[in-house]
Amino acid sequence: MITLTPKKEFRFPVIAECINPDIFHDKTTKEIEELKIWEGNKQKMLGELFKVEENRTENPQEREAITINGNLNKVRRIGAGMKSGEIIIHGDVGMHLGEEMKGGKITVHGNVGSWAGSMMKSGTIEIHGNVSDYLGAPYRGSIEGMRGGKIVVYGNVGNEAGAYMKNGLIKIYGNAGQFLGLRMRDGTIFVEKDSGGRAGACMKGGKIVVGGFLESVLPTFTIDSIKEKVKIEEGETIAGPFYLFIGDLVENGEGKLYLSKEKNPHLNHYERLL
Amino acid sequence: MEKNQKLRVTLLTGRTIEQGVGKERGKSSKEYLESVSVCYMDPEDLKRLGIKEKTNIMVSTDYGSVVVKALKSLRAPHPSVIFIPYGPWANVIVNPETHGIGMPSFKGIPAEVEPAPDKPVLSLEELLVEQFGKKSK
Amino acid sequence: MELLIRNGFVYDPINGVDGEKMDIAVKDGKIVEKVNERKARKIDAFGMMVMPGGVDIHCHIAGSEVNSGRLLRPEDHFRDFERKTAVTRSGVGYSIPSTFTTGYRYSRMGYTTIMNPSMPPLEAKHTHEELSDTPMVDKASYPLLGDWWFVLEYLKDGKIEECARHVAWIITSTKGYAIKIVNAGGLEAWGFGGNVQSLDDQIPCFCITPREIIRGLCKVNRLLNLPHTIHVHTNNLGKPGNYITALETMKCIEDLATENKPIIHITHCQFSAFKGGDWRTLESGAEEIANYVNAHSHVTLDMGQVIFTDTTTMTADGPFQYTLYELSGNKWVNHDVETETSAGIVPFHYLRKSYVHAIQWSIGLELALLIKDPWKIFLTTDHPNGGPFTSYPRIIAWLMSRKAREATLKKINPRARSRSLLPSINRELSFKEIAIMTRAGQAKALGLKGKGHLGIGADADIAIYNLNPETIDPSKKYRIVRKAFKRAAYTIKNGKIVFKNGEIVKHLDGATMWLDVKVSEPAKISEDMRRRFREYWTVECENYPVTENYLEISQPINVEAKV
Amino acid sequence: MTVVKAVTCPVCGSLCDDIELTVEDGRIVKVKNGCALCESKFLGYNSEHRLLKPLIRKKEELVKVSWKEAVGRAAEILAEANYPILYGWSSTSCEAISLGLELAEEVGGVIDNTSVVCHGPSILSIQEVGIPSCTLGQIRHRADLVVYWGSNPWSAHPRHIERYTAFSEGRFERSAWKGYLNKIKASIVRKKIESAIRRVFFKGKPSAPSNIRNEPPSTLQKEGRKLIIIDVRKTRSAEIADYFIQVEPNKDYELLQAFRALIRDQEIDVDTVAGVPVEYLEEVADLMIRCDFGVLFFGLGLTMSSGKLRNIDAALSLVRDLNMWTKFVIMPMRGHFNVTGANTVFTWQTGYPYAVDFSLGYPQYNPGETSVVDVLLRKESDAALIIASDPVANFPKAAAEHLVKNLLIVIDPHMNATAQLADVVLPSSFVGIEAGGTAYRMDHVPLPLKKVVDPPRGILSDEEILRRILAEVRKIKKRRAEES
Repeated sequence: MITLTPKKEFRFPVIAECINPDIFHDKTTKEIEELKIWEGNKQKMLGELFKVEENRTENPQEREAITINGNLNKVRRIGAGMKSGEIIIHGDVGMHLGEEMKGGKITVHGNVGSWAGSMMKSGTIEIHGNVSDYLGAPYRGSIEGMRGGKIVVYGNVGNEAGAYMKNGLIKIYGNAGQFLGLRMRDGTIFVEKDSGGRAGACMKGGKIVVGGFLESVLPTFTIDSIKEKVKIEEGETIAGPFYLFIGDLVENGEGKLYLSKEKNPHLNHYERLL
Repeated sequence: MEKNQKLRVTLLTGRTIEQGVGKERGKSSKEYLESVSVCYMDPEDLKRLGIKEKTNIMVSTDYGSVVVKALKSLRAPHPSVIFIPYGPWANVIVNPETHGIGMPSFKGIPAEVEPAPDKPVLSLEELLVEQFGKKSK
Repeated sequence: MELLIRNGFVYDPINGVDGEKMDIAVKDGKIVEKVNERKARKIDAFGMMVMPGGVDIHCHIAGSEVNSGRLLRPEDHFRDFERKTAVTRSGVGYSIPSTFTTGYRYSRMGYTTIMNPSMPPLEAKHTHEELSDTPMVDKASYPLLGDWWFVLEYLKDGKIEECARHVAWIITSTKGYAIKIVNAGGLEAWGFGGNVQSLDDQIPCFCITPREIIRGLCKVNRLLNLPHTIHVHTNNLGKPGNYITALETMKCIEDLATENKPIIHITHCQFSAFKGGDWRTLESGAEEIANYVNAHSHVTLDMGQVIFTDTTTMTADGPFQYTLYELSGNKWVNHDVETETSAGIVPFHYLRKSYVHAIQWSIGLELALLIKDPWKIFLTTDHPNGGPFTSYPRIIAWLMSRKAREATLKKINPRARSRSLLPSINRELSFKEIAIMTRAGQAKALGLKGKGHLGIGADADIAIYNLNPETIDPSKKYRIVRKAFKRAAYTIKNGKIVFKNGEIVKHLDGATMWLDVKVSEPAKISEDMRRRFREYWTVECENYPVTENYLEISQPINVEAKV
Repeated sequence: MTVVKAVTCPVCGSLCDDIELTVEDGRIVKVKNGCALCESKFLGYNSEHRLLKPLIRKKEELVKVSWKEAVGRAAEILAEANYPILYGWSSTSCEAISLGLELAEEVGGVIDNTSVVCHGPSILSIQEVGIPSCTLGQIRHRADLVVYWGSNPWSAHPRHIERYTAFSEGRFERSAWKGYLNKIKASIVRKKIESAIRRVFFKGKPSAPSNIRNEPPSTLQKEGRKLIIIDVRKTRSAEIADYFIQVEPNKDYELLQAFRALIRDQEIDVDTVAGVPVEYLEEVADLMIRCDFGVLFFGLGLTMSSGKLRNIDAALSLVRDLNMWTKFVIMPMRGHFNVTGANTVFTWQTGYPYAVDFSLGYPQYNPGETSVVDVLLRKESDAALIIASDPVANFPKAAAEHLVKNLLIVIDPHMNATAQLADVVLPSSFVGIEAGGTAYRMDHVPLPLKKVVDPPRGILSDEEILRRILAEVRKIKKRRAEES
């Protein structure tokens, strides 16, 4: 197991896509220390910015794991593109965590910057803290959203979580910002608490479940029915009742938006249409 | 009419022709500074605050407070919507959050207005000192 | 500076040199008879191929539509970037590279002259600003004139000479090189969301037909004595059945031809060679077009080859681009330009497994192989419409090797494969023919005297490829051919080595060529013209022309008109 | 006395190029054809706030120094920075912007232009949806339906309506100016009658005018050009419109999406959207479908209010969808005279229109990450060059706070809030008055900027200042490379 500890409080952005189990794999501590990393506009070696320690272990799974302790909120692109292995972070971490991830697992005990799990294809990201905007969303101009894998957030998330999602699962046990599941096509997003406005805007398919309050439903969604329960994933079903809205009409969408009936009494005027 | 000492409003910021004209004269010009340290309000809202036009008011948001001069809006009615032209005064109280898109929130910010007849509208220099302190290296 | 390239196999079709081993001497940026052997810098080209620098007759590399494409597609370039080096600027690539990167990547392939085919006159300054920032190559641009109100009005009234004078004025004012016609009349109709369907449709509000525009401008081109022909993007481009329109377009000016000289260039012909009633029944019209072209000498074409990749389509053909948006559902940019033209942009992914795309791929190659005379058809992708210019080496491989074609044929949509004419074509082009299709023929069609050949006095724009024609069999070793054309051993521009060992070694600004068309009675900026200016455009006539300071290196070419 | 014709006005994105200036003894004394903003600039630019000497901060005070010293200090700051920002660019020439990009690349900095705080969100949405647009002349010739949404041209682009849209004369559409005059006359008469009635019958206060529940007037069905304004408050522009729709603050997105549904004839479950009855919206949607050529101009009212880029996303989608039925185009109302040029030059050199980060030696772009406000809010930069902009006056306090902690270089003709807090101040000439160049109109039409008069003695152009800094930075880097 490799443990990394920042040697200082970073002031400039640190671009660290080299922190990736696939890259660390089969490298000696010295080789890891020599990996290229950027701090601001200067290229450095990983060892200049992080203390690298190797804890020998025979357990092959543990051997592949990278643990990072400390404040990494300036450190971007950790685990980007990773295919296997595990990263465990104790502390806050910067943008693009696990971007284009294809496998493995990242666990963060702290808050995470924007574009976590952006364009993710497979694997798991578990965040015990809050996440900024664009969780699992694609890069600017791209429609390649999350295609698979699972993101679990125990805190709150910012705007546009799950934008352009094509498959996979995002579970948020806190609140979500605006435009949750924007333009999603398939997959599932579950928010246990409240959602900001415009949830499901322009969605074409997929499922959004909000267990808490949603200020208003977009006028381009129509009420379909009231459901007693809704399935989140294999083996997990949440009890309702839920208002089920279908939309977004403007995209001729057939996305499903489930909203807790109990937490959204202001929507009961829709019931007259049922 | 009941007179509230505090009024909950929505703050908009934006361009005015006066601010535009002033800006071209120079950002230290009197025209510019006078055109941006004001707040346009619905006359009914002024009444609700119990103040006359040209009284100083304090506008507060989650991000700060600033004293500006209240002016009667010529384009009423727009109850509970106030307007401050772009400039150093407005920026004390706008929402810096960009939500990952690079752009702070300059319009539609929840705010509170209260009369502040005894507090002065600061000059640009005073405002800069108040907000940023003296520049020293 | 003197330079001597020794012992290379030289391909210089214009001067009748076909792979002979000889030396090429260079002095002060020109090819010369000989240089001082002791003083000159020497390149040992033994076992390599020496050709004139590549010439591209049609590639969208600069100007408002190209740049809108760049702006539209961060996702196209964020993974393909070029770092700054000691001599080069940084940039981004893939289908619409930034300007510096465009220049470097052309240079890497041994190209030295490129033609930007679509310049809205009102926005010509923009095109020239970008061209000036495109290093390593000489370049020129064609103003879009087929829907310009002045042209429509003069031609409607039969005032050919008056029309010619104004065309001369606008070519010179916009620092342009040739008359570009895109979907004649269709773009004006697109102003209100319409289009034209045939050469004889009336253009709304202007009482004139596409046929009259094409014929009129063809006559104008002759009157003005321009070095290139009219450069035509046909009506109905991209629609099933449009090979008929392409044939009619070529036929409609047949009677104007003299001396067996080309008078029309049909560009990216692949997109105009669709047979069939709809997309489902689409098939190749390449054979019909090739038959016509083989029997006539007034036409040149370029391929507009499709590559299976993600790219960005961009043309001045607004209605066509809208159709493409409807077909693909991809993001869409439209940009109509007052009194002149329009433009559209849609990202597009050509898929091997798509029937239509595979047919398109086949059509481009069929055209190039079925047209017998390589001086009549040139290698292009209509960059970036069929694919980025960086894929030219793959096309060279397909043209030179039946085996290469078969390798791709195996992977394409089976129905398209069964309809493709390619399995029946055995022709494999020689290096000489490739040299014609990628430089000599293009330069000749463009009327560029100093380009596309290595004769005495020619510009010393030279490409050296690491290929030995005596030992390589391109038919079998097409991968090696592809690799060699992808990265020249040396690229020499203006007599200076600019690219070698896989790196740009010198950043060099190329010239912008433009026509200074002299007419006996130039169109004057009269009060009447001023008035029309105010009515037609939203800028003052003083601010309309492109002044020479917009050209990093200005290279005017004098043209004596016959009017 | 000389008269200079066809001058391009360096104020707003309309870039009117028909200005006539009278110059006497090297001073502009008269402005013809310009609006109030234009006149104010040409007549008032050379005010007492003009900077006339380079300044450097020494012991808290800004003191006058030579150009050599000031440029040397600026170059040193940039060459030594680990993450510098170079910001502004929208009020200078494309030629200067081009040099700025070269400088940013050389020093490995983040270069950003003011679109980040105006139409940045519009660009982000264009990158997702595209944009059906055109040049302004196309609108002048053809548009019979003109909509301004969240934009107040009367104040921000005063000649826009008369030069390019509702009140301009085109080949296929005439100006609506006469109709407007008649309407004004009628409204004056109506107001007189109303006030007389009030005086006679009520003697009380006037009843509240009913703008918010403003029904579409029958004149909306008339032939010829129609002007619709949609905004959260009744601006001056709204007063000249054929129809004004007042939208609840922060509800533009809902209204736009509702229009998208209505033009497809889809039923909506609710009766009002954003405070406007759906039946009124249906009428407007109908008008949009039936027009021959429609245009939607949008301003910061859309980009800055809740939803930001998604408001634009919806507007672009609405207009794109309308092209199924008719010709419809859309255009952002760009503010600074060359903000479009800044986007344009940035894009052709780097592939990206703003917020470009060169710290890794190649262009990277991701607004929210590489945009200047975010860099400042995260307190990541250590030096800043500000040109032709005043971020201390324009940025939210939290961003400006970190900016003034940076080593700060300002290039500007005037003393402004940012310059007051700078470490190096480099006085420049006014582009488009004292220096030439190129600017791009909001519709991407490039226009030449003229040098009409000489700058004050010893004042350099933005271009020249940047060229000198760049040369100095290269010298420093070369020296450093030789030392190591």
